[in-house]
Amino acid sequence: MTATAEAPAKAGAVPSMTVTLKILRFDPDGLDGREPGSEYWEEFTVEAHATDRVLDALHKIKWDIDGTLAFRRSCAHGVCGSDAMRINARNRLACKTLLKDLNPARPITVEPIKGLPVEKDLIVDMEPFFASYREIMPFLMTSGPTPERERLQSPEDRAKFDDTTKCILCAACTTSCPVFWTDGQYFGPQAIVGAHRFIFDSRDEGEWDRLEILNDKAGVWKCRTAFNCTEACPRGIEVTKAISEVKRALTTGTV
Amino acid sequence: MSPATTLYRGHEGMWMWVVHRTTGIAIFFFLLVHVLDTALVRVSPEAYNEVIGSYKTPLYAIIEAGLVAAIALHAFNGLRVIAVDRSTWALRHQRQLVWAVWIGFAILMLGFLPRHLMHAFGGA
Amino acid sequence: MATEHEFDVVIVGAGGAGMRAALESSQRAKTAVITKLYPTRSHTGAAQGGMAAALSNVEDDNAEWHTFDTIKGGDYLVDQDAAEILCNEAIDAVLDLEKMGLPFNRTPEGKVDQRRFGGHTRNHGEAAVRRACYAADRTGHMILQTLYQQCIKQEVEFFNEFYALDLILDGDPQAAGEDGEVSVSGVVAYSLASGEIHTFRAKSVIFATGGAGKVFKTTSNAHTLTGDGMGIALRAGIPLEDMEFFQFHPTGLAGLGILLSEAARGEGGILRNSEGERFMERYAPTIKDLAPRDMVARAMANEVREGRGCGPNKDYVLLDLTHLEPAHIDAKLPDITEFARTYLGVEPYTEPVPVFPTAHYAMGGIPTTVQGEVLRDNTHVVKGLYAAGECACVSVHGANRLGTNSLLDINVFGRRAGIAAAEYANATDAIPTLPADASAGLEQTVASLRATVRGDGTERVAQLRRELQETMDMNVQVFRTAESLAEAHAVVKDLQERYKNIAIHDRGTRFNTDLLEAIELGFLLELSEVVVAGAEARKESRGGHYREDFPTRDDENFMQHTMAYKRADGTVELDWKPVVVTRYQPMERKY
Amino acid sequence: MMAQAPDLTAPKRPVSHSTLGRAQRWSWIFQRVSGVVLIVLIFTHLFINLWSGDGINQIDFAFVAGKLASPFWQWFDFLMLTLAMIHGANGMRMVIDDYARKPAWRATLQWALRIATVVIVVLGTLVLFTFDPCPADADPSLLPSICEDI
Ligand SMILES: Cc1cc2nc3c(=O)[nH]c(=O)nc-3n(C[C@H](O)[C@H](O)[C@H](O)COP(=O)(O)OP(=O)(O)OC[C@H]3O[C@@H](n4cnc5c(N)ncnc54)[C@H](O)[C@@H]3O)c2cc1C
Ligand code: HEM
Ligand code: SF4
Ligand code: F3S
Ligand code: FES
Repeated sequence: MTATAEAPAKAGAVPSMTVTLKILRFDPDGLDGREPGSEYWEEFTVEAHATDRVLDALHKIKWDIDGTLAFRRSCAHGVCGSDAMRINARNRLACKTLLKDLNPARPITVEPIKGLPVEKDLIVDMEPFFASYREIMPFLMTSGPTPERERLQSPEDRAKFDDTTKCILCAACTTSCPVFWTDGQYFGPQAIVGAHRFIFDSRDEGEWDRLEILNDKAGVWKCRTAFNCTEACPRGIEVTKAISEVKRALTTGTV
Repeated sequence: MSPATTLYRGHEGMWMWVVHRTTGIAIFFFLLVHVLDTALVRVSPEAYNEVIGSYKTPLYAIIEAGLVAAIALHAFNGLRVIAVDRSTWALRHQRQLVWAVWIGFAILMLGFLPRHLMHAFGGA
Repeated sequence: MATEHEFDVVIVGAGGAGMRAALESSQRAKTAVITKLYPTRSHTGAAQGGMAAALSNVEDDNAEWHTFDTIKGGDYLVDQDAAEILCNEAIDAVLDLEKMGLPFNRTPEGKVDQRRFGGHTRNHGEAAVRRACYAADRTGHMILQTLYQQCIKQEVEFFNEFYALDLILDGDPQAAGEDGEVSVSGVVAYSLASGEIHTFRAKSVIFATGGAGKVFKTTSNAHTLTGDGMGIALRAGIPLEDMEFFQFHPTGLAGLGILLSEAARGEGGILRNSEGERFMERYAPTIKDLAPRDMVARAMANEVREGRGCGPNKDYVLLDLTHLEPAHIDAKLPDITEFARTYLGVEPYTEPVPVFPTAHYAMGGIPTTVQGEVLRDNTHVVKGLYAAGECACVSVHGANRLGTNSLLDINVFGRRAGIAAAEYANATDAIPTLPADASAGLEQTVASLRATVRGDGTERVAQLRRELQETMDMNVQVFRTAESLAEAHAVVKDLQERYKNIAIHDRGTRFNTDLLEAIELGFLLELSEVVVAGAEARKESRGGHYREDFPTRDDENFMQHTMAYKRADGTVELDWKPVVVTRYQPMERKY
Repeated sequence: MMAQAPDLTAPKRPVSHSTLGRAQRWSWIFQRVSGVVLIVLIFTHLFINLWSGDGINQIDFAFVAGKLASPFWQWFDFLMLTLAMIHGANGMRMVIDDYARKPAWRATLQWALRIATVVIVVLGTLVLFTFDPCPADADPSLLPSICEDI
């Protein structure tokens, strides 16, 4: 259980309130007389503090009301990338979204992220997402003998790809992208972020191998600058900027 | 049957993408028709004038205004998209640029519409 | 009935330790990694501050000073041979990661930058030294990502969202005695997606399942850190070492437990009480706020107890960063300041942040040799069984781990375990068949799972867990007494009874996270008992274990490791194991 | 010891040529370049046809023929026609790629698009360049003023 469920630091000041969560459920097993694979909305009402997160509310439901509710979570503070979901019709991490920042007067809608096959309730199959990530060869590629000490890199060169090193592979960006929803063939913004992290690393020599992959049909040209990805990223990564930089590298032929 | 899911609440960028796509498609189909009707000039002046004449109705004038609007939106947003991909400043201010697109669009339409509607409805 | 797999090496856990081991072992032998989380969700990714190594990139430093600090920081309960290995291999461990592509922060010359951290000093305690290699406050994230990326490169075979339930041994570790032999045969796992049982037969098995912070209520640990690996080992008859030593990190966000790295103090942050006093000056005059964690945590708890706490309930102290340049904060501590903003609504540029100790790290765990081989008593190993990372206890951390030494531990001993396991596997002829009694055991596992799911119990998992965590926070935290421990012991025992009558709501087979939480609670309950039993028996104060009724260290009687065994009748029995001392004689720990 | 470390200022590997050859990239660049040119062309076109003079009412055979009699407008319209059609068709190709999931259906649509585009461009071009502003058998009142000189 999370400690937040109990009085947090500014205890006295935090009013408790009643919130309703409207959750899109998916039952693969067909329990309680449902068809296997049925999908339905279900509402739950819980008592919560304004400083609680959506994850706390989901836990209250799971722990005290309905144990069958399934969702992924681990770190509970926005660093592991487990709990991206659609909250009030926008991709966010449940553990980083405070109830007070949502309008508690209306039910809070919670749905699985869009564009990946749903497996149960808020759990989707992440395999296609990770497959795209693997596709762009997300590992340092170098040639020549390995140096004895570290490879040198100036702080300026290090700064060039700092933003994209923050990615926690939560898939909030990719599954918010309207182009990704359409045919599901687009690698999606995360794969480009993952590639950017290496393309602009001065130590790496595989940038053109990766650019080659992103130059493909499912690659970077599919991006229509909708900016949903940037707005959804819980790590504040300027995803569209990274995509633009990759496009620029491909059009100018220089990194 | 699966229940309705919510509509993703994207910001300006997503909606401008929708606008760009719909206007682009609309213009494309208009263009097909437009080339065909213009091709009638090759058939005979009478044929062309007859078709064009039938276009000179208020309804068609409104469609025409819509077309101009679509082109204007598509064009201005096209410039925004180009700018966003070229400059980091534009990328970071893309939301403001959306407003710039709409303001430019409004100015253009304010200039064009009265005159066009005058032409269309003002007789002659 | 169960899907069967064959591998040379099976690694349980894909955190830093598991993946570091996998990189070595997959180069040498056919390796599988089973993990209950996608690898990048492992809690190594939450580590913030840094990884220690005497690189001397910015200040004069050497591995011997690092070794001394580690031993002294661990209040002399450290096995000194292991600490020497840790600190000597640290430099290569960091350089290896850099070569794998880890984006460390850089010095102006382009070298790996280093920062100060608690308990790390120059020349045996003269002054704080810059030893922690870091990447902003995301060092663990970068390590986890880099290792995962290398695993992709090497095409390591992962079984994601596979939950290890049981270890299959050939022989009984508690009955084998001096001459008997116990060896590993494999692992039983449960696939979350399908609800199927899989058995993995293997020549070697490495446990790298991480910590057990969820024993406590206020913790920096993830919901998933439920000590499964330790629990499985304990049930299989393997002892657990030094479990009463749990680290409480001084700076958890008050009320929440989310960690604010010690790097905040390494970069100049100051702890203040309600009077605005920099109280650490009184407790550790030389290195003040950068004293080892157990001392700072106790000092904080003491300030609160003596009425100098802050806030409406006077129950926390303040971490003051307001004198630091915002640009400096953004460059060095971006994430943790963001946590303060998001979760407490506090702006660290201008306001001090409410903090209080949070349960953070298990110093104890599955006892191993420096090769990562798991011990079944003080001297004998279980053949083919290895452990590394937070779930293991090589005893490099002793009674208190120094900050940044754990990321180091998972890399150094993860690597060693990976190599040793693969070499053992390669020297072993055939993949073992399951011993005769294993299939009975397996059926029992499956049957008990089924029974739990179908059963008609009445106790709620969440309720039992809540009660457990509350009693642990109340009675077994920074300050402990015979009474508080007795109270905790009674509650844990009672909860174990009630656990037999739990209810599982979810009767489905796919992603039955309800069932999973019940299994995890089972481990938490067993581990709590071991923690409490060890704490009761250790009538002294040392490192992270502080007994108010025995406030001093007692080298005469307790300069030895606790070894806790779970006997067949379900009782926990304690034994002792000598500490390895090479060159550092115990001294009083002053900073 | 540092001898093997790479030189920080050393350039990265040169461009591989196959990368520069991919169609997706050219298509993307083309959309942008043609878009900018089209702005000039289309707005001029709209200005002349719908704004100046009598606006929509002035458009008849005489008006069109008058314009197309001049090679400048012939080439202007030709450029506008081809650019707009290729730009539009290329855009439509992307739209179809996005929404038509079944391969057969997708292929059908793409072929329909290609054929339509070619037909329209060829037809338009033929009209533009084989056009006679003063057809002999036509009613002279419908013809542009330039025909009076003949
Ligand atoms: C907030 C925080 C900050 C920290 N900061 C630092 C720091 O700055 N410096 C430092 O040195 N240390 C730090 N630490 C400590 C350090 O991060 C951890 O001790 C270390 O990362 C543990 O790594 P691990 O590989 O042993 O376990 P983890 O990374 O926790 O991985 C455990 C793995 O085991 C798997 N697993 C668990 N149970 C099962 C099961 N039953 N079946 C299958 N798989 C299972 C999980 O899926 C996971 O992959 C920090 C810790 C925390 C919590
Ligand atoms: C007037 C000047 C025009 C400009 C500046 C312009 C600009 C652009 C740009 C930049 C794009 C690419 C968008 C992206 O990659 O995200 C685009 C796409 C498109 N354009 Fe245009 N365009 C213009 C005129 C036209 C015309 C006349 C047509 C129709 C024939 C048209 C149809 C389309 C279509 C269908 C798309 C694809 C939309 C999509 O994929 O979402 N455009 N335009
Ligand atoms: S870029 Fe951001 S949104 Fe996308 S996966 Fe990474 S962290 Fe998540
Ligand atoms: S939302 Fe999609 S279209 Fe591009 S800017 Fe982001 S990837
Ligand atoms: S639970 Fe880890 S990101 Fe939300």
